[in-house]
Amino acid sequence: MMAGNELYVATALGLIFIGLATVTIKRNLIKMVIGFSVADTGVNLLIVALGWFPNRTAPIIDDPSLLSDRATLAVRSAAIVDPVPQALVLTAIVIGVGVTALMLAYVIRLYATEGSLDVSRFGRMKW
Amino acid sequence: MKQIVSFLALATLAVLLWNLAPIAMPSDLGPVASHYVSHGLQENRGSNLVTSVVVNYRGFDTLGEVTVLFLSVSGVGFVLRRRSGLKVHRQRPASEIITTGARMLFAPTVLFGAYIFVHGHLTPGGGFQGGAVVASAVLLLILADRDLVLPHAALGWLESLSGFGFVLAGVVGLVVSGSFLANHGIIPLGTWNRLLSAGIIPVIYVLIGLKVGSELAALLDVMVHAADEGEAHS
Amino acid sequence: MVSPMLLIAVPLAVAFLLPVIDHLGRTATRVVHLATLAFGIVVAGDWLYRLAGGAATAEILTGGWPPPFGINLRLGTAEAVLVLLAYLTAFVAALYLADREEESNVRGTVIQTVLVVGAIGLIMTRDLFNTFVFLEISGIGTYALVVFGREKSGLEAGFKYMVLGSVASIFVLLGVAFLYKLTGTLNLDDMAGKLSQAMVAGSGLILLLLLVGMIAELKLFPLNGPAIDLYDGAEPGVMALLVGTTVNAVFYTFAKMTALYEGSQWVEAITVVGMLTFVIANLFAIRQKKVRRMLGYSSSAQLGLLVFLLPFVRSGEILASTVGLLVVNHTLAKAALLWLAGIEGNEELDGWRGAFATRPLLRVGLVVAVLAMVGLPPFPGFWGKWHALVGLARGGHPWWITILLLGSLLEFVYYFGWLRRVFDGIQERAEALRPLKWTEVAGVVGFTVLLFFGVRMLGEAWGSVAALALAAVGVVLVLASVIPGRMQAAVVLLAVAATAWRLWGTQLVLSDFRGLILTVVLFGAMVVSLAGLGLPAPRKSYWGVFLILVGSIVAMIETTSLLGFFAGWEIMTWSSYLLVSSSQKGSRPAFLYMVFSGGAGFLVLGGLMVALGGGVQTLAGLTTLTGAAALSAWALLAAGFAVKAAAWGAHIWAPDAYAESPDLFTPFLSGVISKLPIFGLGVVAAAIAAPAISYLGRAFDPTHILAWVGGLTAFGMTLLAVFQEDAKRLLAYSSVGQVGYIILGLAVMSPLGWTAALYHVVNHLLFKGLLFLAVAGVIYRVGSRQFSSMGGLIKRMPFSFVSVLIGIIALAGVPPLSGFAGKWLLYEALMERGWLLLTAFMMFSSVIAFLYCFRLIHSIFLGQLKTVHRDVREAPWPLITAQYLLVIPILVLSVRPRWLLDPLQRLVADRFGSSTLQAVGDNTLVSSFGYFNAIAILVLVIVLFVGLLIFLLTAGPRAKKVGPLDIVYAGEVPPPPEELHYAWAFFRPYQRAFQPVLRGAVSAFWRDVADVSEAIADAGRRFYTGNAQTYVLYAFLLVLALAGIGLAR
Amino acid sequence: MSFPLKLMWSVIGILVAIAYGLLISGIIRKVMARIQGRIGPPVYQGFIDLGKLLVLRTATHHGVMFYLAPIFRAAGGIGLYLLIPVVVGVPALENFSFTGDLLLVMYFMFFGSLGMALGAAESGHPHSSIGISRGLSQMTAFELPFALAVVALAASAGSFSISDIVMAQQGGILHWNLFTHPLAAIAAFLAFLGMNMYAPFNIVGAPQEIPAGPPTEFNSSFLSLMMAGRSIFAVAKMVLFMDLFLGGATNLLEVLVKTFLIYFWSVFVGAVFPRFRTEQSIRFFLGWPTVAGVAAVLLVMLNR
Repeated sequence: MMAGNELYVATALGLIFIGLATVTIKRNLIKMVIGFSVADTGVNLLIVALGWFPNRTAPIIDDPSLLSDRATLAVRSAAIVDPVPQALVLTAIVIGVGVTALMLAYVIRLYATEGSLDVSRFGRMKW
Repeated sequence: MKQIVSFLALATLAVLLWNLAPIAMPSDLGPVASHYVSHGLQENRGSNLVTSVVVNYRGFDTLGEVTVLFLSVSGVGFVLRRRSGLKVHRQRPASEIITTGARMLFAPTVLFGAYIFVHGHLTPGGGFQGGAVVASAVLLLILADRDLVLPHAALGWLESLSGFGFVLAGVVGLVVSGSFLANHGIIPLGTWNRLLSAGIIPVIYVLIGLKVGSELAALLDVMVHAADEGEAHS
Repeated sequence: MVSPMLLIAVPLAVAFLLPVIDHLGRTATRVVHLATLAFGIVVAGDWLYRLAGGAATAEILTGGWPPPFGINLRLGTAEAVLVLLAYLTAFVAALYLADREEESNVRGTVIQTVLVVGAIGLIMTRDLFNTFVFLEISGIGTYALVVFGREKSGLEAGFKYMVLGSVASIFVLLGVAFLYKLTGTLNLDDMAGKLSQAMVAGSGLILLLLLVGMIAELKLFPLNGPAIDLYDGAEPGVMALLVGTTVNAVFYTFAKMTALYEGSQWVEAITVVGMLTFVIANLFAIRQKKVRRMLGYSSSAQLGLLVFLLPFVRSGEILASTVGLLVVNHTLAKAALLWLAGIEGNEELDGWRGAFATRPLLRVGLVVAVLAMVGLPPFPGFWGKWHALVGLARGGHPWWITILLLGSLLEFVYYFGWLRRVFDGIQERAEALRPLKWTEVAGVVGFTVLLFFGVRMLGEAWGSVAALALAAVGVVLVLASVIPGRMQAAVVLLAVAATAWRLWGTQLVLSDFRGLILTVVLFGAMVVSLAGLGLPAPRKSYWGVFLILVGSIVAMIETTSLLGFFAGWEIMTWSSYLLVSSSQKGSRPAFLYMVFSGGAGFLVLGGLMVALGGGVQTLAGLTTLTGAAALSAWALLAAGFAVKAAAWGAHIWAPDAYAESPDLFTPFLSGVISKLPIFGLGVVAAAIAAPAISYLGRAFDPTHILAWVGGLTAFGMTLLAVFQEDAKRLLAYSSVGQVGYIILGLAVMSPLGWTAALYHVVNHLLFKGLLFLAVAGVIYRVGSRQFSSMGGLIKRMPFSFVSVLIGIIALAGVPPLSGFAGKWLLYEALMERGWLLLTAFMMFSSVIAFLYCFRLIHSIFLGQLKTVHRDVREAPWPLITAQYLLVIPILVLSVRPRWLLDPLQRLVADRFGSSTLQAVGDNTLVSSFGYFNAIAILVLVIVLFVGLLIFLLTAGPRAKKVGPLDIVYAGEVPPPPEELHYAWAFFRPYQRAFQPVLRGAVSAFWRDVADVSEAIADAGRRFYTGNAQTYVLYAFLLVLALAGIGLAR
Repeated sequence: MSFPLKLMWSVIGILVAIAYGLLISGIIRKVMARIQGRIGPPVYQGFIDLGKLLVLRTATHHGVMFYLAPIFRAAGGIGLYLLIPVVVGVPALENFSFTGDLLLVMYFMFFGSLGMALGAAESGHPHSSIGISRGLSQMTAFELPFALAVVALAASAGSFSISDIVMAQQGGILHWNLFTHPLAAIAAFLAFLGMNMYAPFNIVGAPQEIPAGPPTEFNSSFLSLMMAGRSIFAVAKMVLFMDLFLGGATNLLEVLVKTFLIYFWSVFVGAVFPRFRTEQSIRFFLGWPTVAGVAAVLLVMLNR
């Protein structure tokens, strides 16, 4: 049982690294897209990790024991993890989905125009 | 050569980022977060604090989020509006098992998705998750039968109206309590942990669920038919 | 009033509904779309109006909670301006794209709408994560829209852009998340407050991630590759839309973020990256052969400039409004240019030769937009740049100013290189063009008109009614191109005459420097426009622009503020550039003229900035400068004016500009425009000369440099003039040489020297104007400028001959005409100053002038008359009249030089005290060195002349006139006149003798400068390999580099 | 002295000067002939030519400028003579030197040549044009050393006034600029060779090449006027050099001697050297004479 969340951070960084490495090194467009979603996942994991606290429950108040004061419905702040990063992640994920979808659409069309998925084939405009 | 440089650069970058780990370590809740924790339930009556943050406190983000999805779906449609130059060899039709399984699973999956976004303010999940599940049901059908033609008109209406509804809800808030997407005095907040509580939040989340579901379905449809002959239908 | 929230909510709702609305048909979609945008324009405009009227900034809450708990938005003046701009651009862009939407579909419209929403969200939101969301909306919108129309290239560019954009957004997202972790809030203002104490080890890295992400989003060097491809590959109309919406929004977002960088180690990084982008992008642009790619580089450069300024805005050295001016200027001008590029449709720069020849309106639009882009007055960009520079000067950043001006000069090079091609070969592009819909043109016209709001500031800066009136009439004339040229000339004549009438006695007094120059200008303008009654105008807009030119000069002379002066100076520059370019082969020389004038302008600007840094505001205040400041200001100003005067070393632009400019304009260019640098030297530079010169003490006197530059100019240009085969080129070199004498005279810095110089200013206007007009008449009749194709015209054009005769005698300085007094004064002054060698040197070069004087009159009027010219007519009467308007004052000056010298003496006296020049009796001028009596000489000559004439007529037989071919020819029948006329290579032996000094080292030097910079640009732009992965790699390397530098601190 | 009287004296002066000019040119031709082993024309040949030309019956001209050319020429010569004080201190012989200083004189020198060039050019004869081209070229060339010399003298005398320059040289031969400013003298006297246009600088007339050069087309009375003009022009130049370098003169005899010496200098050189080509002559003047002149000026500057 780890006190901090090095594990998550390390994993997240690892995912980001793998993703971006794929993006910059693999020449296949599809793989580049995959790389991006891997990296996105890494970022999302990192964000959640930022809001994570050891032995606290999710920010869903389904039993009164979590409340410090029933009248004002105030929640014991030590009881739950930070809800904000989770909200942010939700948004980030959806955005990631959107971008990935668009990228795939691009790949489809690029393949249609060039008949190839090699990124180096798409460098006509330069200098 | 370039690959090596990229690799080294990235490695260095990763090492560099590792310096941020200490910052990432658990500390006390920030001022905003602790406000949500201590007042969230009272202010929104939504048992799922994440949902109150997503739909109310940071509802504007969520509107943007929906917009992003909508935009990317339109974008995909726009990018794929031309069908020229793609030749996809037809694969043989899906097997009996898949078709039957898909038909069997479709209704329960849709129901499950609906459940998720209807209970978004009480239980984990919400509009997006629910919508995604619903869309996955559609995906099942498509897997079973590639030539399946979805009811585009209906999806379109659903998409548009649910999105419009979201904005409308926001504007209602603006009119009623002077703040966009406000959750006061529109629908009574009710008591927490009940299905009918948290004011307008569930309404919005249902709309989101419908929108996400229909949009993702449309997205799948466009992508699957990217290679079909003829102009895309708008 | 309407809640600003609706600026976002309404278009969003519409965007959601559009797919449904589309079922009612495309028209419905389009109407709703435009209606929404119109709604936005109205609301935003209303808000801007209120805010400008002092209404409180609108703070908008969402979710019903105050910040930091809920996301809040803000609508202040800056936001309102940008929002309005976004809606305007979107509206016009929608019109522009309307006719291409057939091949698009409703989704295109949806995306356009959402793009606007994204931009406005970015502009208004005060929440960091919300910013990220809108960044993504704008990004995705862009990715989706760039495939509009031109699919293949759009796809490639879009993909690269998307790849880099996604990496950027990863960086931004990481940055945002960690910032939340650090400060526990996402509200920008809240965070900016908390950040300073929340800073812990390594938190600099977080800001760096955010910074690099934003650099990519902002398209700054080195991450601007994909963006430039985008301009290259995507539909111009779409790019115009983006410029007005997303680009501005992202910039403003970054401007808001700078609050977070307060006091961090990245502030310098922002400054450096910005300026680097500005210079490098402009440098690479000069080698672009594709129009839209060039525009891409230009946009990147402009963004760089804006970002560069941000830190100074935070530190309060520069006002936000200054940056605002630049933003608005760039948006309007760049969008207009992009639409024009779309309408013209030609990708290659060389394909633009003679573009819009048959569409004057669009051509005017193009010119205006370019002038605005390079930051010339009266357009907003000029005021923005000026105030920015002033801020930098006050803040004491001379080096930033230097680099900024260098970058701007590069901008001149490629933008006017573009115009050069457009003005080139106006004839070629006569073939039928596709008919244009009004919707396509609306944007260009609308935005160029909007650019004119800078005129208000011009009015404030000048405060000269006469000048503004003249310029206004000019603008009217430009637009009213239907009026025939000669009638326009008449209008110009009246306008100038009216101005002269109004200023008569008040400003038009010779005993005051301004008055003197003003007289010169108005007199010159009147003469030229009078001549214009006789010659066809070279271009429809010619006379309008000419009036603008006159107006700007008048303003320049009348104004008291440095700003007013420089504004006038720059307008003078571009209007004269347009006039030079308006002739057949004028485009190339005009380009050179503009580039050198631009350089001169920037030198002058630098000088003024030194002064402004010293807290000087007005021309009068210049005298308060002292010490090193005075010296550097003086040096810069003197250098600038010298370049503009085509002094030796920077003279290469002049001959072609003079020779190729329209015959109607050359007299003005030589007689008046070339005197304005003298005005500058006399009023602006001289004001600080005293402290500047004394600064180095006895060690070195900087006026020596000026003097020798003047001397070399006089000598070198005179010598070159001797060998010209083209009448106008000969006069061109001669003019520059004469200006050399004037510079020399001023450099003497003594009352006598100045008297000499100013006397020469007037005299040169008279005789050189006379010569150019006479030659113009000849060229008009003969149809050639080559000496070899003239000759013997004295028989056909006696009046022109007399003008030229008087002109050259005055020019050569041979007694008894007015020229001699000028030479005499100059030599006396030089001797007084003790510059003996220069004196002899000048005597030498003024004798060389005889050679070309004789060449001129001989090759044109004397010798054998060509058979084809047997019946050419005398020049048109307005021309002759104009010439004799100039002859009269020459004769008057010859009789009584004192009528000019006395006021000049008074003028000079109040700067230097009275000169050593006295008048003994009535007519004898006495200086410390010598004396001469104009009238006595005249009488002597006349008496001798008449006496001998009588002798010749009485004594000896009555001479009988014989034909031109009736010559001593060894009893042979002489060949036809074409072969007898000795005109080609008239001074061949002389040329051989001077061969060693005629190698043209100077032009070689400038050619090298051009080649080297182009080579650098060519090598440099290979940096943009066009490979998406390389661009991503650059992003990583940038992070590492900056981290290496920044975290080391 | 009263104006009419002065006028009379100057008219006499002019006539005498013309006569002297003709005479001296006659002498030169004689000397040259002897050097080349010919008998040569009589000394008074100049007068004969002048008379003959004056009484010729026919004359042709090519137009206004052509007609005026000789007048320019003569006016230039006479005017120049009148602007130079022959004997400083003797009002009768100071002519109209009050009209202007050395600068005026220097510029007036060109008056005649330029005017004449215009006329000659109108004749439309290529030889005239070529001659003019050469003449002007050479003129500018020798102007440089001459100007340098003049500047040196004027600077040291502190004045451009010829009389002042003469006055500055009074008090014995050694006070002459010829000896006080040897370098300037060298420059000026070399330039003088060019002014006189004898060999090796006789490229303008250049017999064997362009028969008579500029005056090719001129005849009868035109030519006579030109001759007169040229001879007085020559005299005026000699007087100028006398004033500048030989300390002026106190009486007419001195004038005669000094001017003759000055003139003989160019004859002497002309007798020895063959003709230059135009560019050679130009390069010559821009060479050592110029160097000498610059040196002279620098010396003066140092002595300040």
